[in-house]
Amino acid sequence: SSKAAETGVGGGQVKSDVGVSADTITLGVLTDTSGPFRNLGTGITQGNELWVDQVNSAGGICGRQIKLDIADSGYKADVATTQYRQQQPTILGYLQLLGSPINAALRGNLETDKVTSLALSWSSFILDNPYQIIPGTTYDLEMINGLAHLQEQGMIADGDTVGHIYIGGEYGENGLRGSQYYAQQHGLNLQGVKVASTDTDMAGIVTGFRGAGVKAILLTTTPAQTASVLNANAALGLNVPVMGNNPVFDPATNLAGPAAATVDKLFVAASSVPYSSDVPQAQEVRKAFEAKYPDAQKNAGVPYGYAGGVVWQQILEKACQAGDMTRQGVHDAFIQSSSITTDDLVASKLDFSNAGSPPSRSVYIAQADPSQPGGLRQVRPPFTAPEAQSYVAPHQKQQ
Amino acid sequence: MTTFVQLVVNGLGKGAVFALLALGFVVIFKATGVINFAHGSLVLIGGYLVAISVGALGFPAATAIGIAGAGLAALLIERLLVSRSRLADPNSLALLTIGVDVVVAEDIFRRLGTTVPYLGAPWDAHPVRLGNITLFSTQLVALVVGLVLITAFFLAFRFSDWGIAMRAQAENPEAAALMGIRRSRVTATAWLVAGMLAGVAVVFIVTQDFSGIGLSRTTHAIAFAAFPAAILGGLDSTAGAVVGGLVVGLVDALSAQYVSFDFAKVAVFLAMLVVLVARPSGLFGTREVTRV
Amino acid sequence: MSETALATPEFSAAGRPAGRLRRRNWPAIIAWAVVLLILVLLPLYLPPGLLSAGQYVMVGAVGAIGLTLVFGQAGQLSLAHAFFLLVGGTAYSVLAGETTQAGAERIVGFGWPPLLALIGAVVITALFGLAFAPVAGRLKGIYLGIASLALVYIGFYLGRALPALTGGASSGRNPEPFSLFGFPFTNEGDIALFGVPLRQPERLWYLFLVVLVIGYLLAAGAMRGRVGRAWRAVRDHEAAAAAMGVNVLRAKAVAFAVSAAYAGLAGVLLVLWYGLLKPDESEFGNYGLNTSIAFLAMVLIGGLGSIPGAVAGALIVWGSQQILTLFAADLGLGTALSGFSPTVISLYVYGLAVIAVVLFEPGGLAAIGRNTVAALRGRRRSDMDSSGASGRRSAPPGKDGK
Amino acid sequence: MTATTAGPGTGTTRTDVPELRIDAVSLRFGGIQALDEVSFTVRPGTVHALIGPNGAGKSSCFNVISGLYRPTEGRVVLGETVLPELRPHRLAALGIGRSFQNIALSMHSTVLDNVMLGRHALTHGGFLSGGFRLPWTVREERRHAARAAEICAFLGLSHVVETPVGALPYGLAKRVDVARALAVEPRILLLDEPAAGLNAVETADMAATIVDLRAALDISVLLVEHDMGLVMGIADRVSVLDFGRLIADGPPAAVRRDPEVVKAYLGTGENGECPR
Amino acid sequence: MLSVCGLSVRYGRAVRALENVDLEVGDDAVLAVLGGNGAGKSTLLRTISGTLRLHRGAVTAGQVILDDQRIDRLDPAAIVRRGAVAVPEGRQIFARMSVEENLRAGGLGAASAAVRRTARDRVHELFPVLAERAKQRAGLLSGGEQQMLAIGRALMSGPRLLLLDEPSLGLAPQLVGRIASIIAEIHVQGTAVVLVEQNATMALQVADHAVVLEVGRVALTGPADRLAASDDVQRLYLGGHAESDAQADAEVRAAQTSATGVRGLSRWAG
Ligand SMILES: Nc1ncnc2c1ncn2[C@@H]1O[C@H](COP(=O)(O)OP(=O)(O)OP(=O)(O)O)[C@@H](O)[C@H]1O
Ligand SMILES: Nc1ncnc2c1ncn2[C@@H]1O[C@H](COP(=O)(O)OP(=O)(O)OP(=O)(O)O)[C@@H](O)[C@H]1O
Ligand SMILES: [Mg+2]
Ligand SMILES: [Mg+2]
Repeated sequence: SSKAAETGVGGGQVKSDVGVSADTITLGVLTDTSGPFRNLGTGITQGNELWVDQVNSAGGICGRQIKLDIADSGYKADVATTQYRQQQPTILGYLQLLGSPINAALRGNLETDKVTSLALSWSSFILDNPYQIIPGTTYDLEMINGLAHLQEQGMIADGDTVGHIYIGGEYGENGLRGSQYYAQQHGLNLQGVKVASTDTDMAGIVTGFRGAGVKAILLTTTPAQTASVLNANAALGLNVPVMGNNPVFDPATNLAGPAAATVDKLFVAASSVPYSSDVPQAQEVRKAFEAKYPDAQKNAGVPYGYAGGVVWQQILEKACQAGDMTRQGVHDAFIQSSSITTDDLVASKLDFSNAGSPPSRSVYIAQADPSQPGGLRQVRPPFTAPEAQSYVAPHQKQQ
Repeated sequence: MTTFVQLVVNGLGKGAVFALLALGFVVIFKATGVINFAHGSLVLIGGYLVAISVGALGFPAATAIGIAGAGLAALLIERLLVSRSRLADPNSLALLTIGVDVVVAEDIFRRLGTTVPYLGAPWDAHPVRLGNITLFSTQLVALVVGLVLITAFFLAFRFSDWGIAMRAQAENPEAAALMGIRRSRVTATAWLVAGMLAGVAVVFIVTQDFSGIGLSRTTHAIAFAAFPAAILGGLDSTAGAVVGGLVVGLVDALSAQYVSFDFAKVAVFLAMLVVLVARPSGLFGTREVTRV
Repeated sequence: MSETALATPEFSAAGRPAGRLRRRNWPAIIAWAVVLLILVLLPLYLPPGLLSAGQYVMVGAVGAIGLTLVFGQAGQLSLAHAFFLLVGGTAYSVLAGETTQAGAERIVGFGWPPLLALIGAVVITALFGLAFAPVAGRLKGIYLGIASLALVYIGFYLGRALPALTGGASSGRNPEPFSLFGFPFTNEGDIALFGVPLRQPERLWYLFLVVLVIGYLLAAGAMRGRVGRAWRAVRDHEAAAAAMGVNVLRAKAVAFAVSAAYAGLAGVLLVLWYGLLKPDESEFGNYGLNTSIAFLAMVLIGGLGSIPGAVAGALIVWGSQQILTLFAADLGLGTALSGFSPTVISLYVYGLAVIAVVLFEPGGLAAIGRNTVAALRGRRRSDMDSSGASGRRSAPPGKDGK
Repeated sequence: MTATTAGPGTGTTRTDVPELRIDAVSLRFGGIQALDEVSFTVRPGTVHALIGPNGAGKSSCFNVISGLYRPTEGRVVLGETVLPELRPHRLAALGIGRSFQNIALSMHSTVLDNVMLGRHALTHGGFLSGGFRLPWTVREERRHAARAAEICAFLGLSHVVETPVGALPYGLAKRVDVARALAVEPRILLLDEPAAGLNAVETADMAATIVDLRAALDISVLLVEHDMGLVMGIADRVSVLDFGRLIADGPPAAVRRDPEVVKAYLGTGENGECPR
Repeated sequence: MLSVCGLSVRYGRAVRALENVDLEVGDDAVLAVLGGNGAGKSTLLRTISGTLRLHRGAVTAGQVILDDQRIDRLDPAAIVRRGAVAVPEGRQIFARMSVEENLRAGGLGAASAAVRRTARDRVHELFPVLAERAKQRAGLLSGGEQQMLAIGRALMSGPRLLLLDEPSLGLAPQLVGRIASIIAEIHVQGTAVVLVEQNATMALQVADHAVVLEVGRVALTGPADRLAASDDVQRLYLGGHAESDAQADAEVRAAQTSATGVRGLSRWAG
């Protein structure tokens, strides 16, 4: 069948340079399986592998088998830098490049080396680099949609006070950009509190929120911080709804022990499906995952990792069709793609052709629910709030 | 006003746990002059033991195992490593504990894998309300346990030979040996005790009310956060550990609210700097004096 | 003071004599020349990963030399190294960079020539070190260590609070690539050595090597002479040092400033290595407690106060981690998904190396090196060395008829 | 040039040696009166001994002179200059060198390195000039190293110049301390118990050394010592402290007979005490 | 009570500090150890009290036997428990602790609280200044006061064998006499003493036996009075200590050396 695939390209030779040989395409995965995001990193990487299995057993892409070059950075930028320099000469692009500090550290290199990468750092701040491609929506839009959801559900109203806890850095500041935009549109009194990723005790902040009479708490935090907020929210008798970006929730942290008791106040806005989603493709992935990794943690990283593969697949096929599997060719294919689909694993079609603008503006809303595998229950199908449509991302060319 | 009082309550509650941690540093420093960078690991070991046994044995037994285990682990570190490098000076020994810490902590993280276990606690999730003020139950218990333990240590150091032997040993090992002080016994006891203190502290750290998260890297980081507390109070003073812990807890809570959360960690260190400039050996530490 | 020193004597450690009265040591000079030659030729043969790791080690070595000076020679424990790294990196980025508008943020830059910016950055960092002197002068030992640790947190805070300088924690800023009299240390232009094209990695390698060699010689030279003696005296006995004319406070301040300058230099190299300055993620980034502790480990593993030891320590601490991750697969060290990932294993190795050094040779690599050299020179020579102590005894005072 | 030519007040061939005046100095530590209105003068070119029972305040007096302690009252005057308080490092340049009662050397450094420290105030150059080994720095270093070696030779330390001080027996280490004080090129040399830990022969040797260097360099020596043989043998003048008070001040022969001194310090020979 | 047989000690690889040293201390004897700087006196005491290893020294041959048991492999604390207590070279008081606490530390090895109490009273009686200064930081005491504290501290545990390394160091003449009488008295009460001294006159007066070490070897040994009378000892160790001759002696020597110009040191020309 591989012969057939090759001849399928108008009989012409496929051009290639780095990472593509006659029979394999090598993609890099630079993830975190030992550091602070090891749960997520592990889940995504497992999702990546499920995709590779599936593609390879179906005959590969462009007549070539997919090979992954996986490295663990431990979320350390120095380690990642050297690993990148080692991986770079043999890979076509990155199927996964996890972590904001790492994406930031490699930003320049990716551009010089023309390494197209799926950057798992959902910040619209990085969209000025055409080689860092976000497969989904960004934190600012997650927040805008999340707030819109709360308001639609009647949990907040125009003029209310809302607290937002965010981590200093592009993750948190991108989320804050979203909530600020929404607050401005709706006259919300937004109380932002910047924290560091290593802070854990949020009781003081929630105490302050209680004093300020907030109606909802927004989170762009780590799962541990989320747990602390939820606990204080209950203990201090505040009991307001909590809306978070996609990384705020991790079943291993937020469903363990007593944390489970207070978790139901938490909503998550994300462009990728929760693990337990009833989207058909998500169910397929789940099946394959539980067969291959029966003991592994179940989290939203798994379908997302798989979705990343699906995105790459369409790009590679497009490049193959164009007969140019060089890095430049693949990159061109990427930035010309305006409607990549992921069988609903990601909330909408992805449009990579609009430089600086997030590829997607839709999210799923999920609510934390200990009874669900993966801990999140999808409570709303993909939607895009009007505010999300009108929002202009930092590097977006004004329409 | 309510907010302020609530913040003070939160701060003192956290401070009690910092004090317990700081006391762990103090005990070892007093006996050996060594800063134990592996305290975080001891905390983790205690926590890990509780986590794996709490399901089968219930909280009290598991806690006992955790405390004993952390103490034992500390003892092992002392017996197998510290006591064998008798020619090393305190600086090298501090480095040794860094090495131990890296290995032990990484190993525990690896064992934990993707789980973030809670240790369970009989008092979890039962905050006490006094009007508008919430007393987090963990912090109340920590305050009581902390005060009891620390008073006990204070008395022991003050009135028993153990305290004298420790200090003599820390200051001049050779002369202490010539006084018949059994180096191995004094240091071993200190490590054992410090380990057990770590085991006690972890039960409070790994709760909803304190770290908000199960046993994890964060637990380890919190042990480091007690450094400024120990220093501020004076590294060789039990009273200093208490005061240091409470000051750190309060400064943290209040500056987070009234300046910025971002600033809180800096505030703790700034408070420490101010104290150190005024009193170079901390609030209650023995002052360095030399003459010629 | 002298009592405790006597209790654990290790009488050949820091501050070896200047060899003033010795003749040139040819074997050592030849050995150094060979090492240098190897370092010059290495980039022609190394794969990119190792090339990068090597540069990283050189950055670490420059910083470690600074720490071994202030801690080993002047006796002042500093955990502020990560902070000075940040100051150096920031100062270079600001001095060499251009003023730009990044979103809402105006990023300030002076557009100096990179060499000037590098020197400026070192000077600025030294001034920061000097500014800490009033505190450093009052404190001792671990108290000083933790007090200096405060700087790390202050730096972290300022780094986020002053995005105009640092680019902010979100995106940081890209430093101007280095260039020397118009020669760029980037991929621009085609030059080659023995047919191997010299691109950015190779050029940076040589830049770092030159900086390291200069830093090394400077430190070694200064420690051999007046300044080194004064610092060691301050370390060993402040009152005696003062009585001999050493201004103790000034010596401490200068030591702190010099060490900060080295760290600042390392900070400049570090941003050049990354191509990025980003004052973020204290816990996992380059400007946090971990980095300060790694530097501490370097100088203690190397042997406190020893300059070659500091370089070797950097190789062990920063090098082993990089190299192990690179060769994990070849060494059969497990894979990323097994839990025993190479990153984790490299941490084990780091930890165990530290333990082994303290356990078996508290004097660090420097002591091992000295013993080896002594062994190489053979028994005859070592007997001669000891004749100092025993010679006197063969002619006790009073017997030689004085 | 023998010891006898440099009697009290005589033979001050070196005009640049000023007199050192301790002027009503008092020093208190909490309840302890370490010095109580102590006044005496070290005349140029003399060996002046300061003696007294343990804890009488001798070392404290040294520490006041060398600026390590700030006197509660009174002042110390060198020639015309009132010695600056609490700026101990300036005194070396003023020509005051001192040794310490308890060895205060860098144990890990070599003898020569320790002695070279004494040259600090006489030399120049900071981190950069030293680091780049600028020609003049190297030249200066060599010149002073030669002098340090000369001083070591004078004190019989030539064979150990490259030995770390920590490996020396006590007696030799004591000499290194004296050598270092001499390396300052002092006009006034303060020696705190230089003969402690030396046996009789070594003590005599130390006495000769002191006499020699005073004669050779024409400097004043202020000496604290418990060895009466040495003190009475070489001192031109003796001041006696007891509980911080000056109880006697005069030529050795007179002081030795002073009943108060005998009672407070020398002992009466009663109670089965051994003669010395 | 104590015998040292064929003892050789090295520091590091090269420094041979003791070579084949034999000596014997009877149950209630006082042994004086004399010798020049670096003869190995302190090394001998370190070996007996077990602290040699802390100085990177090692016993290469021979043994130390206390009450029929080898002690050269024991750690210092175990040796103290057998009743041998040392005042080390350089005092080594606990400078940061108070005088009182130093004494308490000394009493940790005592058999009972009663022993401790009597010992303390005795120490206070011997050195009244230690009682006056009970609360003072030991490191702030004067040199001689520190020396008294070091001796007092060793007496606190009521030792059976007292090892003194230069106890008279830094003490005023009056006190040197007192130390001598204390040693004599302790001796009478049944404590054996090994006394390393530079003050040979004093040492030979209180000792029954004496050894002279030279370059790590026993050069002379015998009853104290016989040694005191020996020419060598007179010349090498006693020469300057009879006060009356001291002055003349020193002056003569000074004149000699200056005259021969052996000790030339010219003034520094700058
Ligand atoms: N820094 C200080 N703090 C408190 N007391 C001190 C200090 N320095 C000295 N003293 C006290 O002052 C008195 C005088 O001490 P000093 O050292 O001057 O005595 P000294 O005459 O040198 O005695 P010695 O012959 O024993 O050395 C002593 O009682 C001592 O305890
Ligand atoms: N820690 C050490 N390391 C190396 N050599 C040492 C050490 N301690 C002593 N020595 C050497 O061992 C020899 C014996 O020294 P020791 O201290 O026993 O002499 P001592 O007789 O006590 O002299 P003093 O009268 O000066 O105290 C000397 O040559 C000395 O240099
Ligand atoms: Mg004195
Ligand atoms: Mg000795």
